[in-house]
Amino acid sequence: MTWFLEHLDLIGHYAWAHAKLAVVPLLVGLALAIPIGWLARQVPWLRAPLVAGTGLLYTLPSLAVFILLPGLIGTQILDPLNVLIAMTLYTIALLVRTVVDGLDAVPEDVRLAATAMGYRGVRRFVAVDLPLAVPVIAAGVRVAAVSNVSIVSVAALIGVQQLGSLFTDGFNRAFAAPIVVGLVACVLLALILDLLIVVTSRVLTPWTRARRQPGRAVAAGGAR
Amino acid sequence: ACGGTNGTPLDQPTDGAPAATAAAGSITVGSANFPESELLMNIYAGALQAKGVNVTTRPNIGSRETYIPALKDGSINLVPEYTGVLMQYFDQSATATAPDEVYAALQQHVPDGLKVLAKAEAEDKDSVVVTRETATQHNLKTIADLAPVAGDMVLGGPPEWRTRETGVPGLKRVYDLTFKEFRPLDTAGPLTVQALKNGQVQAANLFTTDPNVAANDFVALEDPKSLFAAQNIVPLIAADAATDQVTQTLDAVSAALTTENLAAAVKEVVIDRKDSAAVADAFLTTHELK
Amino acid sequence: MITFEAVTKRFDDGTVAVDDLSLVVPTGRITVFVGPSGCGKTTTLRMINRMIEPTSGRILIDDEDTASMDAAQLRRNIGYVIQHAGLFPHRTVLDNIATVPRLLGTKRGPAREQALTLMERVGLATGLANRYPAQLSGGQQQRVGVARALAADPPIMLMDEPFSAVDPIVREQLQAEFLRLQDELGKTIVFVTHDIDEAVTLGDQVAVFAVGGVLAQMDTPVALLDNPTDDFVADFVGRDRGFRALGFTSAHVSPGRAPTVHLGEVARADAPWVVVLDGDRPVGWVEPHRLDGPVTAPVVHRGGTIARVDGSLRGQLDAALSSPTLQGLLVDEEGRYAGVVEADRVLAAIEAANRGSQAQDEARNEAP
Amino acid sequence: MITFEAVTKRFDDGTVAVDDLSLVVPTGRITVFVGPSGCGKTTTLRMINRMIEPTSGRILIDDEDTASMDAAQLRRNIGYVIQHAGLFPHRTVLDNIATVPRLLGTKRGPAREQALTLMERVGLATGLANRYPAQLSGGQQQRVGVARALAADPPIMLMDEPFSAVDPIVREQLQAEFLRLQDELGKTIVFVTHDIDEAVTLGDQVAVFAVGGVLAQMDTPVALLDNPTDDFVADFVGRDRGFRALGFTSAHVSPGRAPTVHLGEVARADAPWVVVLDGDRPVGWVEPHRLDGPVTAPVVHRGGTIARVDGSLRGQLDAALSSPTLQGLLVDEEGRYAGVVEADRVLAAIEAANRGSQAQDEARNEAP
Amino acid sequence: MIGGILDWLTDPANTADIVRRLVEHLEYSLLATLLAALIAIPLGLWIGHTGRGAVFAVGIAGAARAIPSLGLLYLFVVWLSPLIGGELAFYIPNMLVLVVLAIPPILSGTYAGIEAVDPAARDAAKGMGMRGPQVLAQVEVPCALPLIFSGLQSALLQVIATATLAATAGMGGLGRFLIDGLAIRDYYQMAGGAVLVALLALAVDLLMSLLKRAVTSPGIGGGFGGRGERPLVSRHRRSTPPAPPTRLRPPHRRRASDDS
Ligand SMILES: Nc1ncnc2c1ncn2[C@@H]1O[C@H](COP(=O)(O)OP(=O)(O)OP(=O)(O)O)[C@@H](O)[C@H]1O
Ligand SMILES: Nc1ncnc2c1ncn2[C@@H]1O[C@H](COP(=O)(O)OP(=O)(O)OP(=O)(O)O)[C@@H](O)[C@H]1O
Ligand SMILES: [Mg+2]
Ligand SMILES: [Mg+2]
Repeated sequence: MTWFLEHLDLIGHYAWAHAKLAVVPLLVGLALAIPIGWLARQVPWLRAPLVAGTGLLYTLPSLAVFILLPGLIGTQILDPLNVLIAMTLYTIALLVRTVVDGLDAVPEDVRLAATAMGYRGVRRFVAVDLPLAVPVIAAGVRVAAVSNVSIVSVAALIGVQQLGSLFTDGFNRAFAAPIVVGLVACVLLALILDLLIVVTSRVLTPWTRARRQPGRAVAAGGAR
Repeated sequence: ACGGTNGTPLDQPTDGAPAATAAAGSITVGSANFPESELLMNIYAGALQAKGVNVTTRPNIGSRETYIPALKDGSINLVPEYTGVLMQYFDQSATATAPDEVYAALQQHVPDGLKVLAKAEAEDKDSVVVTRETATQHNLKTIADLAPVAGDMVLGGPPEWRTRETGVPGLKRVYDLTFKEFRPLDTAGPLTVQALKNGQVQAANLFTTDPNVAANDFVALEDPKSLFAAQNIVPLIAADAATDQVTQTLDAVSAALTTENLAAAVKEVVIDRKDSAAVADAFLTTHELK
Repeated sequence: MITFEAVTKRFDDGTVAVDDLSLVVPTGRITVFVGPSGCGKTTTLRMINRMIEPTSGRILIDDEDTASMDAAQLRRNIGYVIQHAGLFPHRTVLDNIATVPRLLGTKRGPAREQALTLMERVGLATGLANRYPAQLSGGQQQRVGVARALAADPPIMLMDEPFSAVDPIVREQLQAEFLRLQDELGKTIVFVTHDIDEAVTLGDQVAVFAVGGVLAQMDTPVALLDNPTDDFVADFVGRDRGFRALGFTSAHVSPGRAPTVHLGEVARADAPWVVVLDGDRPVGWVEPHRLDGPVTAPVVHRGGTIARVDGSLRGQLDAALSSPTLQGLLVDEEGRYAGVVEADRVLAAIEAANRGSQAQDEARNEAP
Repeated sequence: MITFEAVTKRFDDGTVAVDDLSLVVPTGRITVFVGPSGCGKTTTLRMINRMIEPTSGRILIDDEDTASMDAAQLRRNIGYVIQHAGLFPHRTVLDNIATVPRLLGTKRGPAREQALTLMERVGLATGLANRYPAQLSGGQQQRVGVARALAADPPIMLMDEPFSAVDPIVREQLQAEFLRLQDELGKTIVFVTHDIDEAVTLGDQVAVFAVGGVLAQMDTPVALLDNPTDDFVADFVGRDRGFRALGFTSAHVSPGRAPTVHLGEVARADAPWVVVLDGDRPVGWVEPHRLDGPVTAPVVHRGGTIARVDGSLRGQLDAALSSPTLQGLLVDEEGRYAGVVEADRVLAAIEAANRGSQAQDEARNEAP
Repeated sequence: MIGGILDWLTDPANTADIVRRLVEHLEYSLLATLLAALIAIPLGLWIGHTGRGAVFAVGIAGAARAIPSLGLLYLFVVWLSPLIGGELAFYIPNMLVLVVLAIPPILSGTYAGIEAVDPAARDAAKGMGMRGPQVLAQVEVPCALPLIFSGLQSALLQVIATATLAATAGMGGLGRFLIDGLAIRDYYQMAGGAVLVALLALAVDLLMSLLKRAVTSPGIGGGFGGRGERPLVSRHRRSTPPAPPTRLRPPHRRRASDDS
């Protein structure tokens, strides 16, 4: 506890860095996963490779990706961009499937009604499909956010400073306090992100909370 | 990986490119992934900052095999090093062992774009360590004494020891030791200490300044054939970052570093669990380097 | 006018859903497609707004080939209502209804105002405007669906089993409202159902499809019930069709008289059965000889249905049949008691009507 | 016999689903619960096998209080069929049906054999035995549900809208099979529906519930249609009930004669309308004076429904009404042509039947 | 790059090492998943069956997912290793971390599987006189098997990807290649190790899918498409699917790892 109080500054800085490393890729990944997911649904034979392929990305150990990336894309070895890009890849890996599932969950008759009314292409996607997929996509984004917070900490092994640095520091000195603080901070950060996503998705989907007024009788009565 | 509240800036670049080159008056100091290196990094950083240099720190980068490339590609500009191992890193065939010879050889082999500044008197050698029990049982004093028993022993050390000249291959070449197995652990960190205590390994690589050796009553075996060359602390720096001001500052630091005061400082960090930066700061104050 | 010219639809898997179909959907009328499941009704309907493209043949709207029009434009001018309404769950009732006007470029404000007007027109309380579809009952959802399809005031409406998901009572209401609305609007409507009752109730003409996408018969409801062309159609229009067909013939009987008594009064004892009135409305019958005192609600025999004096023969026959005296109770448009009609008089009217239609048939047949 | 004694069910949220209900379900008969949505039918049903426990009151089966029995044991002796059949998706048809016998300890082999017998009994091809529920049509699934409920040969069956998920045609089949089966088995059956047609078709007695879990009327179907106790029930049993009620009265008319012609032959020209026969089966009518040659299928007027000579007055009246001559075609049990019946003769039979039932009523009323 | 990795993978000098690390990796992964299943499946069944503690379970599972495995591993090593001693000193912390990682997917898979069982089937089971445990064993579990398996599958994949961390705590497994490769900057060894992990995950995923198909009744899931009113034998494809579920359950899909 005293260690915690004495290092508030440091923890704050780490948490901020950590949050950036987790959130920026989340947003970029989401922005990329949506068109990829759309494509996967649009072109039937692309679906399996895209969904399974991006899923396989996820089994690549993050440490390896963090380190190998510079060799592949020519960034500097200690460039945090490596971490950002790796995290974006992981986010895409999680979200493509989610986006596809979310789009699958859009009721066929709604899609149909939209087409029948003269919506086409991108406009229908933006006005109808995407909003209706939000609840499923949001669930996936929650998973990705929590997972990102967790994975980012591994970057401490290659000297990228964030909450994970507390783990290596504590470990090097066989000192539990920083590790515990780091763990708690990570969980809190994940929960805060989770909460933000939940709130955002609720704001975006007011209709999901709109339920029939109490009792079938009332609603049925209203029809008469 | 503790930045201090004073001296070491924390604005570690997570969202932009790192200082690619040392612009006038700005420098990035890195460290290896063990506390002493980080402490030295903080000492260098604090000293430079006191002179008005704009300093960024990158602690815990990893092993030499990682941070030297980082130094070359400009991710960092300065890192605390040890003369012996560094010499062997740059020249596998180097044989020098005495401090000045090593330093001279090192200077010769440092590749273009990098340079080493003045070495300190302070030394922190690699050593092969065994428990007091093992030492007594097999009557071990030097590494050479291990020869008859090595075949039954597991050697623990950092992963890079498997291939590094000052690791398994060197022990074989110089002392003709063949261990039953080499077990990769961490860089003289808690895993190594723990594994030695548990008996998972019977001999392990620790540093001579490591306070854990004394704390656990381990025995550091002597190195009569000087496998582990002199290991004076030395700043390894990107040539274009080595301005006069930086050079003078770091030379002053090196002049102040002794094996004893370094060991004491490391103990404060590892055993007393003080912040690396704070200990560095105290060191600088004591030695009037800031 | 929508014209199908030898239209065939064969799906990729080889299913022939519609086979060489030619028919004309007249302007301003309700044409109902009816038939067993899988007979190609939906496919035929969707070819009109090109949600499905025909494999061969042409579909013309007012003599213009739909294949030459822009599909999305075409669709914006055709209202489309489906079974579960297909409402957008993420939009309020108002925004659902305003969808097509917005697509066509109407500003948000005017589109919404217009939507409000439409809500009233289809019988939705405007208080529901800001609800989401999930907050509505099935019947309300269907009304929104209809309002949405009407929003751009399209000349053509396609309706695919729009009322099949609601319960029978709400369904009857929706049908009645739908007919009233059509009276006002006079759209060209194609309506799909698999319920023959709904088909004959709503349709100006009814097309019966057989499995395989073949048009078995297309006729007015009366003709269909009277004279199915083959066993398939006869089977499909089903039992009770004699009775059902009466629904299309208005009565020309003059109401007869029967003794009456008001609730609370004492009935004359000289008649075996007396009509009970509540104010000027008929309630049922009582047998005076079984009563001791004045007539009260619980003793009234309510077996009888009540028919309009200017209603269909069907209603009058049922009223007569369901009455304990075989005399049906008749009321005027305001529901006031108008007299009674005996079953055999209804029967005579039926016979007369039959003769009339046969005479017409004859005339028609001999004309050319 | 199942007896409800002042049973009330109030749910945790305060909803009173069943209010002070007392009724008797007679042994060996079909009792139908009918009423609008949410009126407590399901709740009442489920209290019988204690899926729901009453808040107050008692439910007795053959005078034994169910509350004193072990719930699981009780349920094993009561068959239960629900709307979507509730089949176990992971078990084959055979294993679904064998579930309760297996629960009761029957060996796998005999249980399966018995299940096969049951499949035939409910009209399922035994070839379906190893299919999974997802591979069956809705109607087939319902049959499996019924077979499963019958498997342990329970004396009591509870059926909660078992046929509501299938389309009208399959539904009629299922109803017919169900009645045939019940004739064989004579179970005590409680059947829930919200369809009054189904209720009067299937029920030996019908209990009409009003919202709030109140029993509005319990009577035989005829009595219910003839004489609803109040406006709610009258409304609920609905229009056409005069006609529907005729379904319960068998005809006592003797078939009349009409000129006939066989397909392929030339009709006598002296009658305006002639009955067309295909072998010994009636097909429809033709007008000889409009024909040039022999009678062929396409020229036959098929308007008329066909009634059984020993059938209900409803069928006969409809046959008469739907015929172009107002003469209904009659057939015997084997579907052979038996003669015709005129609408006014059916009407006379109705009148006679009415007088008969009134005489009975009178007799009943004067007896005590 | 690819060539280098292939060379490393096929170098006979590495074969023995690769086999050994693979076996170790599998051992850690399977054991951890098994232990997690022993805890999470009964708990999930109980929660799903009784409906009690669902909020608790979802909360715990969510929070557990947020714990970085690296930190947890270090903490366990620092705390527990001195107390344990011997070879287990590193083994147990490693195992604990992997078990903590594997529990949430298995728990939520099991719970969601039971919860998703068609209420009509459950109702029918009760209605025919099955008692609680019978309903669970004869109806709920068989119907939930696909989701339970998905949970296991997802847990196993996460564990396989994360078991690489064992190497940072002095253990073996394929993570050795990453850590050792990193230490000496041998990219090919690192990449080779990463590829091996991915291949192992792929193989295990495939096996699990086969196993899932083998143990679940053909009546459920994939086999014939949806259940219910639609006669699937008639191949009558309807254009409108049944109304969507009113409540969208958080998607229950594979999540390979939190850390790796
Ligand atoms: N996309 C498709 N691909 C292949 N076959 C199809 C497709 N859509 C419909 N069909 C088939 O075409 C036939 C006609 O289908 P359609 O939906 O038009 O029937 P329907 O009359 O509307 O039936 P329902 O009353 O069940 O709605 C059916 O046999 C159906 O299986
Ligand atoms: N578990 C419950 N908790 C609270 N209220 C309930 C519960 N189950 C049913 N109800 C309420 O009890 C009333 C009767 O419900 P019940 O299901 O018996 O009606 P029903 O006649 O079967 O209707 P339906 O025809 O729609 O099946 C309804 O108002 C219903 O909302
Ligand atoms: Mg259709
Ligand atoms: Mg119910």
